[in-house]
Amino acid sequence: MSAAETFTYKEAIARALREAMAANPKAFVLGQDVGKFSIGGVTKGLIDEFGAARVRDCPISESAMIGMGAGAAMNGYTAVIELAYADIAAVAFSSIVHSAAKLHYATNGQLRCPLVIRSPINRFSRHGPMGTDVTLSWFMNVPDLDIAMPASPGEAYWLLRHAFTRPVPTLFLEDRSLNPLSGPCGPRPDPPGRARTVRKGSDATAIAAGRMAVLAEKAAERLARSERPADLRVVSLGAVKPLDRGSILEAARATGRVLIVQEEPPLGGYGPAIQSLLDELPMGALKRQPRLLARPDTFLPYNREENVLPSVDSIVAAARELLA
Amino acid sequence: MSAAETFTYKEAIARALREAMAANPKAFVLGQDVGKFSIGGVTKGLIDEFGAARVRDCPISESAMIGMGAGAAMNGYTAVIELAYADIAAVAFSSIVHSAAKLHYATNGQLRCPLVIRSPINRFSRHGPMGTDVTLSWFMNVPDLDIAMPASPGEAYWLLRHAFTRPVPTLFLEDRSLNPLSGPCGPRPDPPGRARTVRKGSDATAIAAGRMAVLAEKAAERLARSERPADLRVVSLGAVKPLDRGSILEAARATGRVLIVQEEPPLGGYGPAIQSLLDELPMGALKRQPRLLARPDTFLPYNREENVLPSVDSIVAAARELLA
Amino acid sequence: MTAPSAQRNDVPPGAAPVEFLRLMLRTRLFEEFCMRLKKEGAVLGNTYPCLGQEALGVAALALAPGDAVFPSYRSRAIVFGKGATAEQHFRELIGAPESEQGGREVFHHAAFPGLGIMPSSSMIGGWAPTAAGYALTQHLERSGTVTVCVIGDGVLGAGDLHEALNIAGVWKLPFVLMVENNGYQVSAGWNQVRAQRAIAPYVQPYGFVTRPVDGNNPFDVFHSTAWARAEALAGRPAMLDCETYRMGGYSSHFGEPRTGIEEELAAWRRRDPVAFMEDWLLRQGGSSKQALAALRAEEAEAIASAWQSARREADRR
Amino acid sequence: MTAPSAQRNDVPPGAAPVEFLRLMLRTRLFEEFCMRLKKEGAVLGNTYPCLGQEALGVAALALAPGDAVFPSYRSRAIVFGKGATAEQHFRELIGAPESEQGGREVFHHAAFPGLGIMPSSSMIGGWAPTAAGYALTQHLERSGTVTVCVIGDGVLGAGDLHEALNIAGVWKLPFVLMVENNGYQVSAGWNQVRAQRAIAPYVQPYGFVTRPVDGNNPFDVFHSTAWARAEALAGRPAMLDCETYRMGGYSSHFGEPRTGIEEELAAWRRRDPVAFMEDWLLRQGGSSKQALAALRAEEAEAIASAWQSARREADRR
Ligand SMILES: Cc1ncc(C[n+]2csc(CCOP(=O)(O)OP(=O)(O)O)c2C)c(N)n1
Ligand SMILES: Cc1ncc(C[n+]2csc(CCOP(=O)(O)OP(=O)(O)O)c2C)c(N)n1
Ligand SMILES: [Mg+2]
Ligand SMILES: [Mg+2]
Repeated sequence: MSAAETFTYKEAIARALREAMAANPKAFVLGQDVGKFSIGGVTKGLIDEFGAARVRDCPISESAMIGMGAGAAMNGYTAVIELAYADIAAVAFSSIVHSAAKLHYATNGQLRCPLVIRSPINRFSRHGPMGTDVTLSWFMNVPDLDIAMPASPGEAYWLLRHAFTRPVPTLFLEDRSLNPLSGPCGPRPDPPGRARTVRKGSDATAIAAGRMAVLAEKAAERLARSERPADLRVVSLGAVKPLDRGSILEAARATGRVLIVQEEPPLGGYGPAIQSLLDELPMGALKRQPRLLARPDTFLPYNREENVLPSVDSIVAAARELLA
Repeated sequence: MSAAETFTYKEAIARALREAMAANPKAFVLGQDVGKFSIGGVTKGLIDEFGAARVRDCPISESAMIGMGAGAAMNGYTAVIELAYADIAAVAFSSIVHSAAKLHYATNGQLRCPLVIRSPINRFSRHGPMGTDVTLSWFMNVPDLDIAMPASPGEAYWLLRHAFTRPVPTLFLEDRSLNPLSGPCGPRPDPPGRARTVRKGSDATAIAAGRMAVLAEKAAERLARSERPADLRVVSLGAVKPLDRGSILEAARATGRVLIVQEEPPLGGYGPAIQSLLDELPMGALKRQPRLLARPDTFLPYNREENVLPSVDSIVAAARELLA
Repeated sequence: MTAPSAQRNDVPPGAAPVEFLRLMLRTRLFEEFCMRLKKEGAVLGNTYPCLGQEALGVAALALAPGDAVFPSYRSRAIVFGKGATAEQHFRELIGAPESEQGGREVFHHAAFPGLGIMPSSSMIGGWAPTAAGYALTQHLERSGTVTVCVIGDGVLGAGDLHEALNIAGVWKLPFVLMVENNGYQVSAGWNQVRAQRAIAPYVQPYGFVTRPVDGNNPFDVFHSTAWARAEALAGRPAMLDCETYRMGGYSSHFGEPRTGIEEELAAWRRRDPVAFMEDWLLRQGGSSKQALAALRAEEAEAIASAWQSARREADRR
Repeated sequence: MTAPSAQRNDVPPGAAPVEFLRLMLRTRLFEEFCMRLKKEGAVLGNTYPCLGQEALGVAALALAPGDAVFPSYRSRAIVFGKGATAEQHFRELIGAPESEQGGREVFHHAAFPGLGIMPSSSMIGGWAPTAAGYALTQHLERSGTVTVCVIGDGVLGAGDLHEALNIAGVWKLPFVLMVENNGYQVSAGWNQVRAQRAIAPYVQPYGFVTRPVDGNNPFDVFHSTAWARAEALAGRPAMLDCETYRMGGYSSHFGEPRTGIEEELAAWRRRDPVAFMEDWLLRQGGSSKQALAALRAEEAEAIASAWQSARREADRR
């Protein structure tokens, strides 16, 4: 893969998956409609290349599918489970948290569990309160569960490759609304899972993951071009867990002002976790209290979810307040 | 119930449940071993008083049990589901979040869902990483889901009574290790769900829920009696959701220093949520950044979980740091 | 235990076959109308057409007003049968704030409690426990009413279904499980997701009486539902295994996921329930081509104007 | 499809009946030892005695070393049968940092992967999917080995079990489900939690072959396991419905939850598998009272010294 070559977000995920399966004969895919008819398109062609034994269409049994992934891990296999959409992780919550995430810990490291749970965020698909949410905060405080929420093809590619190397499962929150995004995958980040400064800036730092990082970058550009130009640094987490404490603290110290943007309500997720982290800074290290821009404490409606979600406008406004 | 009369924590829960069922003929109990053999003791006698139709022993089907509670709510009933222990909410996560919590919202208020999920925290029962945890943070960012985590007989009694009046479900995280605690139930708090100042103090405020609030009070007493006496205010949340923002901000302003104590890891739960809330205070309103004392980002072991949990000692030490 | 093979094709006393056709036609025309709207971009929401499965809606005509129905997302016919109107549906599809769900929930999960139409769930299987819970309250009240839970055959894979059926069986709830057994789960044929096509063998051990139903025959659907209702009220939860076929796509937001279905599709087209009912009315119902054409025009007109007024209402904002 | 009734009482070729007794005795004495330790406060952990169910452990003797077992929390016998020692168990019970689980997991979920003993789960039903996943890898590797998933009969209520069985059946995995069918779920008799006592009817539709087993007869357990293993390897997932009885309490941390069991308990005591095996060895095995007493003393001694050395190891810290 040449550094110049560009991919869409979706192509990057598909490529990482394909390459991981080619590299590891013990990697396999479970999901509904992941075979001949690749419903999300990410698994397209995998069944032809790797065969029906390693690309398996399943009944509507996500709890068992993820539990089976944990059981397969006990014999050295890596299962990639594709959920129809992120909200569905709810029916497999026990398998994710108890069966998969606790395996390495409870067996005192005797068994590893490099499981990959692809949970596509379905926002803007008009699937209503049970079919369009982000669901990251359900898992934010679960130890030994990596969470990836890529904002670019490069983040998606490298975080997915990285997931196959871990002793613990990864919840991979890809965002279908970002599928058309295009860019290079770039070199392997070192360390893998490091937060990415997508835009330099010295007045304040915006920290976000996934689609919110994309909007934050747009907001930063608009601020830079505005009459009263401001210079917003943008940090894209990519890996939400483990949280890259170092990069966050560094950006916070450097700019003295921090805005965190997330699509979920404000009582959980990476937002409050980062505010909690920033409270570890010495008194006066920040010029202002960190600010969290989140959606109100409500579910996502079928119609007009955009009305309750952060937007480029609301990010710009929040940044202005923070800079005032 | 005379204000003087005292009850144990467990008696207070049992009494609230009994009175609620007596007051509401459409209230009923689902659980395993809740009938003749009342495994936790809380439901003892209910089957004799209200009959087997309203106190129903169930198969090991928590997801269905809670889903059934939501369905019963659609016809005006209030189900009280007793889980064997809090960790088991994982197998019913979808029923709790999708079927129960979203019912009132998704039907635009056409249907109410006053469901009570009794989730006893089993810590110190030697049931290991899947059988002794607190599990509050799984639900902290779920809208329209009340969370109660009582620290005293009074909190337990009134919060349980309150749950029956709500249009949304309540996750009732009672703590079995507090069962022997004894005290009066006192008058109905107004508004219900208000945080409780269990100890006055002006140097700093400790905020916690459940067992951690009990430990915080002990720590405050020890600090008061120490050579370098300090005056720690202790706020017991009782109701973690909806969060009593007013009482928290008031105590924070009054003392200028805030210590939050929770048993779960530091990346979720009420701790970071309260730190996030405190960031809304104007610059300088606090003398120090809020401090979160939480267990490390790990699961609870079968043996010696006390080693990773906050203790009176560690609360005292954290308070000292905060006061330094 | 399976039902005695009862008469399945005679006209049920008190039922008007022309109303069977009206319900099926309304459903057919509504689904086609919604597909057009989606194609034209006139609506953003997705629909899950029940083309070919319209006869299942006749079950509603064998129910009492107090009976509750928990539909699947492909149960338009039974929802119409319980009394929801095309205009109500369009308002939900548009997501109007004035709609019963206030634009918060997808239209195929819309609840109309006053009509006994209860919410479904986006979590496949999730509405089986809620339906069983509703049936429990009917049982506690000895209300003489039943709950009908409608599921697709893909739901057999979901643990929630089994948990709910086991409890409904042990507690002998007034619960009727109606399976839209169309043999597919999106792209997967039934044999990729379960060991046998029939659902009855899975459900009988839970203590259910079961009956195989020709899901494309409105008479069989009507009689079987009446039977199931009586059984359920007598303390024998019942299950109707309705064999049918999805004559249209899986949903309005992507194309046909099934492959190699040309022959079976053609075979099932010959069993189109709407055509069957029209044919029956002509041959045995004493109806005429003109009358049927008029009925069709009437329903088409009603749907078109329902859309217009729902649209107007929304535009007023 | 059910198994042909095979011989169930003859001595299996290559098996030494005295080893059946040794395994059962070891289990019985270990369970009693643990109950004493708990009573005396010598350990904090709880145990879930399998008193009366010891014959089920003989299944391990019909398995190959490469076969994996996912035990229930009441499967001490099969875990011993797979080669875990009393000392290993005591170290887990104490929660010693030197133990394989490092004191992190309860002893009845301890994993000894090298012995083919895989972790159970505190979530009832949770280990059925993990076991099926392990069986999938054996299937992919054509390893010629099987996975045995052991569950109590109360697990029938858990959705995870049904999801896992349906998949194992469709994919024809080398999977053996062994049910410790003791008729109770803590205080609830089987008829409070399911419509019928037998588990086979629930499992057959998933594509499993099934066989009723006298769970108190070690010969039947051995033969049935050998049969199930062969079936599973031939692409027919198998289920053994082992009828047995819990002759002791539910767990060491609270008293007997069952009421009115005096008569059935007495009846089952007459079928005590340990007594049965001792009797068999005396009558048909050419053994002597002295030999059996010596065996019992040997096992008792071994357990006592295992406890001593585990205790000493812990005290050294
Ligand atoms: C728990 C869960 N898993 C997956 C999905 C995605 N999904 C929606 S419908 C469906 C297929 C359902 O098939 P079936 O029940 O046969 O209904 P049909 O479309 O044939 O009418 C799937 C997999 C979901 N909504 N919920
Ligand atoms: C999901 C879940 N629900 C409830 C429990 C509490 N619990 C532990 S064991 C048990 C009974 C199991 O009965 P059975 O499977 O028959 O095993 P037995 O005790 O009879 O050997 C229950 C209800 C649990 N551990 N997990
Ligand atoms: Mg189908
Ligand atoms: Mg049992």
